[in-house]
Amino acid sequence: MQEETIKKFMYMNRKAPYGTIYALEALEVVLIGAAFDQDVSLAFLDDGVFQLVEGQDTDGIGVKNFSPAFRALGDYDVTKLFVEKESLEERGLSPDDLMELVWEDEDDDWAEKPSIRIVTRDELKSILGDQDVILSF
Amino acid sequence: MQEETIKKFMYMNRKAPYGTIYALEALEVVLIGAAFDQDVSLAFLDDGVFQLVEGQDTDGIGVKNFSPAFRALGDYDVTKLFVEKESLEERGLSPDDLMELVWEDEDDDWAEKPSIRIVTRDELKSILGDQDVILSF
Amino acid sequence: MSILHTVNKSPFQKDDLKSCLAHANEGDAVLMIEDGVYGAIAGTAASQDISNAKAGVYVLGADLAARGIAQDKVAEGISVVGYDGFVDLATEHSAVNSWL
Amino acid sequence: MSILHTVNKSPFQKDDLKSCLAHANEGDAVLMIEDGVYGAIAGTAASQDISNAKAGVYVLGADLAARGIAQDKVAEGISVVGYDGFVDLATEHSAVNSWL
Amino acid sequence: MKFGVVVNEGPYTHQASDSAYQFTKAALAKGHEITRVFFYHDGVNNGTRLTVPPQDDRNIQKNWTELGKEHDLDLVVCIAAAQRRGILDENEAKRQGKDADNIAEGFRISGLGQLIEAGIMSDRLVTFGD
Amino acid sequence: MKFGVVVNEGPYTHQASDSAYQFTKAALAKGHEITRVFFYHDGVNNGTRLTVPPQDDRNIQKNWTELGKEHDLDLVVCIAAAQRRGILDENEAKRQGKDADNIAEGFRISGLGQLIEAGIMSDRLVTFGD
Repeated sequence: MQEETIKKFMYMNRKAPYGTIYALEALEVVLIGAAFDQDVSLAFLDDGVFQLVEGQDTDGIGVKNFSPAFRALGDYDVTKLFVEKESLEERGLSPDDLMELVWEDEDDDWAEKPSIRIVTRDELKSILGDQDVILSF
Repeated sequence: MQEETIKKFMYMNRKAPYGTIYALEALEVVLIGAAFDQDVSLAFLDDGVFQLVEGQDTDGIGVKNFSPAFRALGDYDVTKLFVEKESLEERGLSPDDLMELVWEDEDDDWAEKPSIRIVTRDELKSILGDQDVILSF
Repeated sequence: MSILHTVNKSPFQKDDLKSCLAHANEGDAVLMIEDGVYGAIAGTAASQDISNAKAGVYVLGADLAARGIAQDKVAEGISVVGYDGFVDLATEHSAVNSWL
Repeated sequence: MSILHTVNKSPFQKDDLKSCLAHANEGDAVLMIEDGVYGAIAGTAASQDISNAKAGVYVLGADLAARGIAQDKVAEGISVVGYDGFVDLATEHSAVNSWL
Repeated sequence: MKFGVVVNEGPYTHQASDSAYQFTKAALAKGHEITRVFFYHDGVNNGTRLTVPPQDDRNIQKNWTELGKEHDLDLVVCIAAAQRRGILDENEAKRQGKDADNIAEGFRISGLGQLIEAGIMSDRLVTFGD
Repeated sequence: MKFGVVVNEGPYTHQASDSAYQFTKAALAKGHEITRVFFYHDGVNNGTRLTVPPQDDRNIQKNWTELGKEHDLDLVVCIAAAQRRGILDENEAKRQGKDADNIAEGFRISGLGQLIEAGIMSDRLVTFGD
């Protein structure tokens, strides 16, 4: 098999968790996709920012809490989670309301680094414009 | 079987046709429900007003055009279609853009009368407040 | 007669809460469930709309907890209820209108 | 590099078109399909948003016709295309972003 | 009080079926009667016995089947909506010339009239959907 | 040019599958290649052979099956999404201990990797959904 160029994959997360399944099934794609050695980013904007809110407890609704799976992303080398600042603010949220997600940088003596990067709408706009494959859920 | 009180049934139509099936399947309920001799009203508000737009032609999308079925409502004694004025205006529509739907009033020498009644948001609010059963799609 | 309205979609991406509030009469109740509970967060455009509402406004606690929205984030004047409270609200009003 | 964005929801009840326009770069294209085509109607709040857009804006003719929106109702500056035009737009831009 | 419950969305994709289930349980726990649970639109997809949800998640179809058995609930799948979406019982499969059926235990297929009837005979009709 | 197509919603309920079908036909008519049509989320419901749509409406499953046959399309149903929603082929039915299967002709069940692969091997990936 010939060597493949690495493509920039962007997963667009614009929907809240639990009301619909898209957020959960998007995460399933990301985890499977991590095996393909592409350049992977996730964008959380609009209601998608709610997916990362800390302290989700689904016992009362009888639905599986999938938010812990976000913590596994770092181990799969999925380390670029872009969260839109304006989307947070419009929803009464601050970065402190989000889960702490980290990855270990092997090029920097396995230092723990944050996976969540708060970006402005304009910054996200540029990032989106630079992708090869955009998967929307 | 004992005599039943007649209930006021309201069908809420808030979704556009074709993008989703709710409008079509709502109409199927209304047509079946007409056999039950209840006091039936339909409300068209928000994107639901798009269901009544004249001149729908679905050949290009390969989907069944169900809008002619609205014309049958009068024959089923479904004669109260409340359309919200503000919803039309916000969408760049006027009552002239809607299908002409009529029913024949047997108490008035079978005179043809319009089924569509344009109401203000405040009027619709009162009408909604007066219902026994509200079916949403 | 009065109506219990339910709203199950986020007010930040969809207009259902706004439309519901505009069509609720005095004495009605509005219950936010599922993704609708995000409307209960204090200090947003949605909570502003709610503070002007004449209807009583409620939010389902189980759906709040699922989404990690602590009760101290809920805007003033909104009551948190359980599924049993949902049932009670349905019995206390003469009909239920789901803003789907 | 540039992106073709598709929007398939009515701008009158959902914020997808607005968010798409806010995230489209100059040189991008925005194509309204399915219930998204209602955004093409002239003289509305949505068409106002579109007129400020830096991206090229298109609407799928088959979806307009299905919904009874005559082409003379379409706001100025929006181009009507067919499914073949949709395919061409996808080839002319380097990626497709569906605002679902 | 008599409650009718309507479920307009399929399992897992939307929370509608879960919410309807929790509401139904809560109403029963308070001593109310559930006249019928009517599955319409994609809601008919709650009634297939062929789902295999992940082991660490709830089984929505089984939840309904078991609650139905426990409380003798009338779980009705709309026939018109079911035909469009491929939900069949043995009779329907035979009638339509299909080589398999997939209806789950405790569900029955019937007409839209059952929805109107639920509206008439219930004190409250509560709809869950998208 | 090589196109991958993703369908995220079931038949009839949303227009997604219809739009994807029209887009696919138009791309083929222009001489483009369709690397794969991947059915995810409720999109897996397009792949059941048990639907019986009204006679005066289109048959979405048949449309896909026929277009697939004509152009040798790779119609892939995601296995994880399919299990949640009750779409099975004969093998899966056996493996899961189910007494029936419902996959339609021309569709095959496979993993999520096939979606990523479609993204890698296609020049453009176009998604249709809700």
